[in-house]
Amino acid sequence: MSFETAYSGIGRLDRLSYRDTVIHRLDPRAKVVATMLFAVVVVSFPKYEVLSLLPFFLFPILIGALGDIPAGFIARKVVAVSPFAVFVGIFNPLFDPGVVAIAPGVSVSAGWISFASILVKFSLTISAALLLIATTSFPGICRGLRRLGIPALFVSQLLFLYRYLFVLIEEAIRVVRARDMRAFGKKGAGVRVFVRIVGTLFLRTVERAERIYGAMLARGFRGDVPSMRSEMFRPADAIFVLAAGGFFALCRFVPVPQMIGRLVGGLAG
Amino acid sequence: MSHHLLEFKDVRFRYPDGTEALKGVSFLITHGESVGIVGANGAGKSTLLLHMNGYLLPTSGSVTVGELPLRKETRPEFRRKVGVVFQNPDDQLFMPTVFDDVAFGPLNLGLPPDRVRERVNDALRQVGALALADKPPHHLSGGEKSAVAIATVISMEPDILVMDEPAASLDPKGRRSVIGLLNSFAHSKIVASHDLDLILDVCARCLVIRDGMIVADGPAPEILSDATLLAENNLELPLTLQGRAAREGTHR
Amino acid sequence: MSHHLLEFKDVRFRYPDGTEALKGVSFLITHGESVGIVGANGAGKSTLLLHMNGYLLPTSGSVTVGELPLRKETRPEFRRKVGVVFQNPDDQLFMPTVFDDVAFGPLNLGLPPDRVRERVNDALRQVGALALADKPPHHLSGGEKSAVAIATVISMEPDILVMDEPAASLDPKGRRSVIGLLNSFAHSKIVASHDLDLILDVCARCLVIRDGMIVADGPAPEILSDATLLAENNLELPLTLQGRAAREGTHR
Amino acid sequence: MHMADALLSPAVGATFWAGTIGTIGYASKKLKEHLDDRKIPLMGVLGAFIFASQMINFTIPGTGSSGHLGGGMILTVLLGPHAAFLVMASVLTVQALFFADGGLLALGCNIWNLGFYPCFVAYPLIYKPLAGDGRSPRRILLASMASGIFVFQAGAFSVVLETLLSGKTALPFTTFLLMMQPIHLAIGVVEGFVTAGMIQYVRAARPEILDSSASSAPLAAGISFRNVLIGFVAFAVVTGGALSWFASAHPDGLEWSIGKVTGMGELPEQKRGIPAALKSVQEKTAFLPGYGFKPAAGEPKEKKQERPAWPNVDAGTSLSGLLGGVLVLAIAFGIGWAIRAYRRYNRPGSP
Ligand SMILES: Nc1ncnc2c1ncn2[C@@H]1O[C@H](COP(=O)(O)OP(=O)(O)OP(=O)(O)O)[C@@H](O)[C@H]1O
Ligand SMILES: Nc1ncnc2c1ncn2[C@@H]1O[C@H](COP(=O)(O)OP(=O)(O)OP(=O)(O)O)[C@@H](O)[C@H]1O
Ligand SMILES: [Mg+2]
Ligand SMILES: [Mg+2]
Repeated sequence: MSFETAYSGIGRLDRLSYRDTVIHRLDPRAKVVATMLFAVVVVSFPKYEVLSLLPFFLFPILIGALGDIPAGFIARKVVAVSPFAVFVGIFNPLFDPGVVAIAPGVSVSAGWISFASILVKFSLTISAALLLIATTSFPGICRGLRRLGIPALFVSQLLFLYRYLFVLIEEAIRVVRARDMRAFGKKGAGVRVFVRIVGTLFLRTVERAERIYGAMLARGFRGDVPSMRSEMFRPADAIFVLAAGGFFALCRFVPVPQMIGRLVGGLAG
Repeated sequence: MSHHLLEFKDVRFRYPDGTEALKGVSFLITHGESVGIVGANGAGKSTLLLHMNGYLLPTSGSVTVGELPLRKETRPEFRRKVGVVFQNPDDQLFMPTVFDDVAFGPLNLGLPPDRVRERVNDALRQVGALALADKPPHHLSGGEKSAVAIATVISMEPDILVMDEPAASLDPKGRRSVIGLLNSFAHSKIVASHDLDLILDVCARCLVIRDGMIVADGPAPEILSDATLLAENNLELPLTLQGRAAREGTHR
Repeated sequence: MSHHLLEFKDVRFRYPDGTEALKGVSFLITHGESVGIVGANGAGKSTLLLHMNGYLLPTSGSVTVGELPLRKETRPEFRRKVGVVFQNPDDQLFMPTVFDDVAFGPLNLGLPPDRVRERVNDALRQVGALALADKPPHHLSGGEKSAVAIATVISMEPDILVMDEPAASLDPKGRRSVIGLLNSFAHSKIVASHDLDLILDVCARCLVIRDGMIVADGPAPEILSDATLLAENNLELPLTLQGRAAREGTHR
Repeated sequence: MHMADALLSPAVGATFWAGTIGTIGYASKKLKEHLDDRKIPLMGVLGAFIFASQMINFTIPGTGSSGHLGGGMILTVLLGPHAAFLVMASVLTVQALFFADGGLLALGCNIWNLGFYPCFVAYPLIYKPLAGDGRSPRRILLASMASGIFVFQAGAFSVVLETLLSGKTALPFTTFLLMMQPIHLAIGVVEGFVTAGMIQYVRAARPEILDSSASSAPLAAGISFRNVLIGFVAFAVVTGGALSWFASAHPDGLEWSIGKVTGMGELPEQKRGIPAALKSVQEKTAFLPGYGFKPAAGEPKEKKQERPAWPNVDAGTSLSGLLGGVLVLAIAFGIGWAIRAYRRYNRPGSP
């Protein structure tokens, strides 16, 4: 059942990506570039940096809010995929015991700080990636990639993959369902039966590909998957990229939280 | 006899993506009944059937067979009592030969080899496919595949047989033989289908489901001749009841 | 008008594995005819249809549309004249959005963008699916998928429309709307199906194929009311012709 | 074992992106030269198949835990290396977007780790020689096992390498390696077994599928790609060598350095002087590609001194920073909340 849950997650993301909001309407290229830039800038912070990363949360929050994407859904997905990063990061407190003062009288080991840094970076980059797909239809992203110079062949079959992802996953789910119904938790779910099932599924997939190829030929296919979409990169898209880039640069080179803290501290004192 | 009762009480089900596919479904099916389930595409028929052997668990409400409530732990027992045959036989036949496929369930039930053999032979005989035992499933015709898919479930000797769209893409003779097969199965049976003529041939009682709710429940001949009710549910009179003359007039 | 003629002359076809699926098929379909093709599972219907746009080439014999003989080199032109809609709309809709899918054919024909757009809109309007243009096919219901699959072929403005099992797994209303759609298409059309009632609603002429050979060819109402002929071919009278009373007597 | 953005430095991410994009370009070009049209839908649909097969869990004998198919090897055997690489790249792209496995920056690494080794190393150098003409079940099993094990070992090693080169973890090289490699040995064995099973299944049912894939990947394509291969192997050996030298030269590597640097007494000195100046320059340019390799390649000490702002500030500044951080977060979430509230207000009735 867990794979069905994972699957429903993709289905939901996919459905979100066909909404119509300010963010959804931006050119896919603009969003791809901004998200990539975001990841690079966030990751470029050194190992022990935590505070200066916090302003970056504004980016996913804005995208999520303007794109009308349920925050809880994204948060749950971020948590769901975190194990590897957490696994690697959790060793930092163990191997990095140096002590750092974070407030008068309060100190923690440096490892905890670098671990916190990994977690913050992880939340930022993963939520940004999820929001990219939640606010940009996959075909849109592919068109964006194509225009950014990724080879047509690669992009065409990426689109085929997307198109048949849902069809084949549902097929697989039906087969698993039929197996589990008669397996009674016994060896029915073992490797040998698995190989047979996957083998059968594979042959059905190949046969389906043959039928699809037939359908393509029937409509004049001669080796190139044509496209007539030619969205313009509008001023709004350029402004989006520039604003995002400016914001990232600002937060990268100016320690915003520290300044605000000092300012507020100054006002208070 | 109470062990053949199947009861749904206010069953609701929401798919993880938020789709509410069942919105409070209640009914009771008693021993030996044959019940048809009809409704538009997406009405919730398949979702309902998936609850019958615990593949899906209700979000709220309860499902019971006899005295056994459906819960995570009771699913294996549930599956022994309720056998479900899904729509596409290709999804169900995954073992190298027909024999292996029909033996898969009984073996997993932990039966001894000769009991398994017996069950397989009985099940295949019942669907008239004994001669196919050694063939690989992908070499069968559509009708043969359907028959074998039914045998894989019969071999577990369920008390209740549940089928989703049992005759799709069969030629009329194959369809007719599935109808014969269903009529020869003496226990309770539940059939979901768009083929209202098949329902009329096989089932005495009929539930109409719309948008996750049961909107009608009664004797099949009565329900399936109520043109207004059917039209409200994207259905129409069974073709055998329409007759040709009437159609000619309205549709040509 | 001769360019709408479709002629098969003693067509034989053998699959690479040795199965002889067509064993000498000949017929002539003239302009504006609507022809049903019926027969048992595995009789060769789909194989026959795959010859109509050159997906398969006859092992021997000839296929011609108008003056154009089907050969390896003439296939692109052939495909422009004959549009085939396959059985499973999921295999037919392979592009990421409905619009792209319907535009695929016209773009391959080399039409300029605004002509393409025009054709796509016309085709989608004709099947009543204009509102779906920007949706991905996997978000469509079964009936919507069937309609769009038909639009993908109509947008190429073929002279002859060929369909394999156009209404399978649709609910009765969806099936009825496919029938309406087919009846509104003015050119020649060829439909293979097990749904004999649909054939009777849509086609004036009917071919019966058995074991790779045409065993009957005539007016649909005549062929489809010949109970003996049908029974020999794993078929039976269309349900609307059977009527319920008759069935009750024989089968219950 | 997907690499994650948060563990990467921009330099390492960019390097693997470059390698991956280069290989995608190369594979596309090669494929176009003798492409059978039929393969375009086949590739896409097989990519979807990999996902579908991953939805099917199975019980690994003896352990009770469940595994699933990785798919790199089976694709390579069925499609040939160039097509298989593109399919794996697509699979991982979809995974990065829809499943958020790793993130965008790490995608380059992930495509490399899971796509490059099966397609361009294991297949030509291990699978083909061992499997021969592919008719002996025993040889197929051997070839699949060996390739499966190699592919996962190489992939796991790359993850370790990428993580350590990025310098975000304090895990010592050997410890990390000792954790990663054995786990992936088990995964590799299972993958090899499943791959062999599938190949035999396909061979029995539709032998022509295997034959056509073998013939449509002619050896002519292999010659130039062997050069590429040698380049990449050299790259891996050099970086790997440098790294293990670094690890052995400082057995307790990062712990030692961090313990030393974070000693409170030394902090004030570090704030001034050349190292501090260097460090500030480095920080400012840190997101530029190329910076990460310098310390890793030959100046491990520089790496240690890439001390961030944190330990350098005194507790008082730190407190105001913390306060500022909380405020910044509050503002960000407040803005998000306000936008949502505004939306809800303007669209009553909608959820
Ligand atoms: N795995 C799933 N995840 C989310 N929603 C689903 C899933 N399966 C079905 N649904 C939705 O649940 C509703 C009921 O679907 P179901 O398959 O039960 O209908 P059905 O009556 O069997 O239709 P059909 O006649 O087409 O087989 C539909 O709205 C469908 O889109
Ligand atoms: N790719 C193939 N290779 C070998 N034999 C095939 C292939 N496809 C079909 N056949 C065989 O050719 C014969 C005709 O098959 P075809 O699919 O044309 O039948 P059909 O009339 O369309 O059946 P159905 O009603 O089940 O769709 C059958 O015996 C079938 O097993
Ligand atoms: Mg259903
Ligand atoms: Mg057919």
